[in-house]
Amino acid sequence: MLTEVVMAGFGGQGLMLIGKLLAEASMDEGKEVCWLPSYGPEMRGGTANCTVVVSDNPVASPVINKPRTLVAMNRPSLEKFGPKVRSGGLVLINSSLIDVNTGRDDVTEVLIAANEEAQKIGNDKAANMVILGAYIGIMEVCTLDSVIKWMEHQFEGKQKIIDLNRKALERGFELGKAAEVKV
Amino acid sequence: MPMIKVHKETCKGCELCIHACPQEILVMSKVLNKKGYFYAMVEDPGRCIGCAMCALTCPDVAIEVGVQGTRYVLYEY
Amino acid sequence: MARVLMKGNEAIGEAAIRAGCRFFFGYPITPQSEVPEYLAKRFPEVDGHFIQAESEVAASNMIYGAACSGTRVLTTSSSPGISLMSEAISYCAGTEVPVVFVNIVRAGPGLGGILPSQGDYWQATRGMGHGDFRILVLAPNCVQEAADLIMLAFDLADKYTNPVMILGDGIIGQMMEPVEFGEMVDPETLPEKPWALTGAKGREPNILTSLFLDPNVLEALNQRLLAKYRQMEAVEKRWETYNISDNMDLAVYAWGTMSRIGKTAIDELKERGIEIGLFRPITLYPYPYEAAGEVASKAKKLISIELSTGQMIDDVRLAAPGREVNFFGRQGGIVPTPEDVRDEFLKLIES
Amino acid sequence: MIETIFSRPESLREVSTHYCPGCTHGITHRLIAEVLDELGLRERTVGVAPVGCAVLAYNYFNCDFAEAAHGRAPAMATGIKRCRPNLIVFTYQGDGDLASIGTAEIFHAANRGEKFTVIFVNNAIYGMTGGQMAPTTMPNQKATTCPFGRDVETAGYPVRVCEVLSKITTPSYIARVTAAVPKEIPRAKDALRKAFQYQAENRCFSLVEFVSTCPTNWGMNPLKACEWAVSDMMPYYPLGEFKTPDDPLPAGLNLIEGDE
Repeated sequence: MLTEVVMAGFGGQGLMLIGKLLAEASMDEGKEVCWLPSYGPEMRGGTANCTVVVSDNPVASPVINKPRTLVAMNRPSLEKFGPKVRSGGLVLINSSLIDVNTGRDDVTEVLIAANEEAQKIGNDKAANMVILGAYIGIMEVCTLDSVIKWMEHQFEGKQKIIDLNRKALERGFELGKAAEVKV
Repeated sequence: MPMIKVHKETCKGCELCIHACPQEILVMSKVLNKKGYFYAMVEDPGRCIGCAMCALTCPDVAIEVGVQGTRYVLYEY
Repeated sequence: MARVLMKGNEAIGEAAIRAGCRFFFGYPITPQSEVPEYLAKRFPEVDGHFIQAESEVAASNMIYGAACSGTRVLTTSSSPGISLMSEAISYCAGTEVPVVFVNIVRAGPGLGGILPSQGDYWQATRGMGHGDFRILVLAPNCVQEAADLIMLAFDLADKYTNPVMILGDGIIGQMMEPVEFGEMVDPETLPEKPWALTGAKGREPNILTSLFLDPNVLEALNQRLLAKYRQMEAVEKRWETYNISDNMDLAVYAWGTMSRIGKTAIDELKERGIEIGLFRPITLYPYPYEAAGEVASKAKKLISIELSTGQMIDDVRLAAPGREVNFFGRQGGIVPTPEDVRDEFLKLIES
Repeated sequence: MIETIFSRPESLREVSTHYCPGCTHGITHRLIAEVLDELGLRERTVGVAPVGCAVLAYNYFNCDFAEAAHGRAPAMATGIKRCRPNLIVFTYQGDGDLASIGTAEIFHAANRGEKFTVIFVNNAIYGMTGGQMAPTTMPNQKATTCPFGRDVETAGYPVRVCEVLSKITTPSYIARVTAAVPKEIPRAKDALRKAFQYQAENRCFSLVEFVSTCPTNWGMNPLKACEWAVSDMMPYYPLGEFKTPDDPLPAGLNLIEGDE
């Protein structure tokens, strides 16, 4: 098993965090993982993205030009990374903020209204958890339980946030399963 | 009686002690030491008051001061 | 201890603590600032001491002083900062005190950029300050190895009373990977350093200096240092090979991050029946020339891939005299993708 | 029975220095050594030598010593003192070392309140390299790199280290003394004693500046040099205590209360 994902959006959407949770949960289940952020001026204000590689074997290159999967949380991210996804790959689009698609017919696109779903649960800020849940639901890189465990670890002592994020992850997971996509 | 001793081989002949001595009892030698300097000598030991000003100003710790009985202290050191 | 997911920079900080280091003097610079940030937070838990210096010049001289006092001490920086530290590195080498420096290299020259680079290879292995000296240079290619090499670096620094440098790049510093740390070393249990400045109680004063005005005394120091470097060359060479076989189409030479990009390209071409082996020096000084040369003898063609305009290639040429050594690299902070590297390999093999 | 009331202190080695005849470095060395003896600190003292005339100071003191890079003695001392807080650490620096190349290091060591002692020897010239202009060279004073005298239009005015450092908020002990005037020598020793005492009590950073002479590079005999220091330097570099750790902090500081 080898999965690469680029998680991209604007700064503050929590992309780095969900990438880290994916890596931690997968590590916990015995996988080899690597998380690489974009860093530097890019971090300030503009877009933020990270690449996560999950594999059964030691991760060779941490630099991924053509990821198998993409999580795009805003339009500039989709435009930047959409064309790079490998043929046959998956693109997860936050349809709350993005009203276009990749325009490609060789990748599978799944639309998740992450912000709206998060608002329904109680807070727009949990949109990142919704889309992470959906990603796990589709890709089955690791179990939802592991992700929840590491999310709880991340927000230790902040019960309100934990509760909100758990709901968001579970809702996203449902949506991912319901999409019935095989990649 | 106070007494000062100049280590002539340690002396570099700077003459600072000569000017520091309130009793003006130090003079320079007429011969060189092994380093090639004229060195300070006590000309009139009987007039030493043991104030140690010569030793205080000596950059080379070439002067030792000993006292037996009375001495005069010019500055608390 | 279980594996934890950590940034390379943080793992470097934690590994230093495990190695018994309780003092860090440093100055922020991208992309290594997580090291001082991590230690500033973590040190109070282990009775450690962090100081943000006024400059890299000061930081490195604080390290120099700390090393003279006989304690394990660390500083980290990135290229422009390391240039400023080169003053103290030379003094540490001349005074023969153990220090560990980390350079998370960024692209240069000058202020350059903040993205990953391997452009400080020459500086680290050839020109890390004025005077006639060498420092041990260790180059990790993953977070686990960065942690392991930090622990090793402290031991080597003490063993040779010499500066040791960990040479990484922005990716090694910023990337998160699982890491498992070695046993915690209690600084109290480290061997005594009788030469250290601890107060001359009941012994003759210790004097630590790199000033030797008598040319004969200085030459004797140079010769003693040389003997030390020969000893390092004899026993401290470390390297890794990957997919080596007797009749390879190509042998790839790479260090640090580039070796991993090379591996992915090698794996891909292996599926197409093309045999490529990889040689990765872990010690950049002393460079494992013999092992590198042996790999060269099994390959039709040779290439060095680097995040520079070609620096390690000089050592590959020394390892394989008479052989043509090809080169592929990107600069300015651009990291070639495995596809770029693969295409370069193919082009070379087919030419 | 003759009682020796003045002889070589234990903290000073039985060797002849390389300093020129009449150079006040020798007096300064001796005063430090006497203070270390009197306070019983020799066996836990580490000195840090500068680059400059005092580069070989470690050959003269009978205690552990390190040799710093030019201007970096305060950084090196920071490293030593922070690693071994029980040591008594002092740096010995000249005007080029401290007030030119090492300005950042001394300023920030003082500002951090490093608990070590700095001996600053100001003789208004670069002695070891042969009489070039120092940051403390007097206006119109000739030196080999200002052969027509220091031009304040292009070289600025001499740096007054005590005045500058005493403006730092962090509590410290800052004093200027001289060994060029016999009756001032006891006062110089008092200042050194205080400086080391404050350090031993772990109270504050301390710096004692010595207005010193350089007969060789000033081109004067030692006595004349002492007179010149008095007539030409001291009006601009007045002696005295500039700051003590007991001075009140400036108004307007909102100190955050600790939660002890």
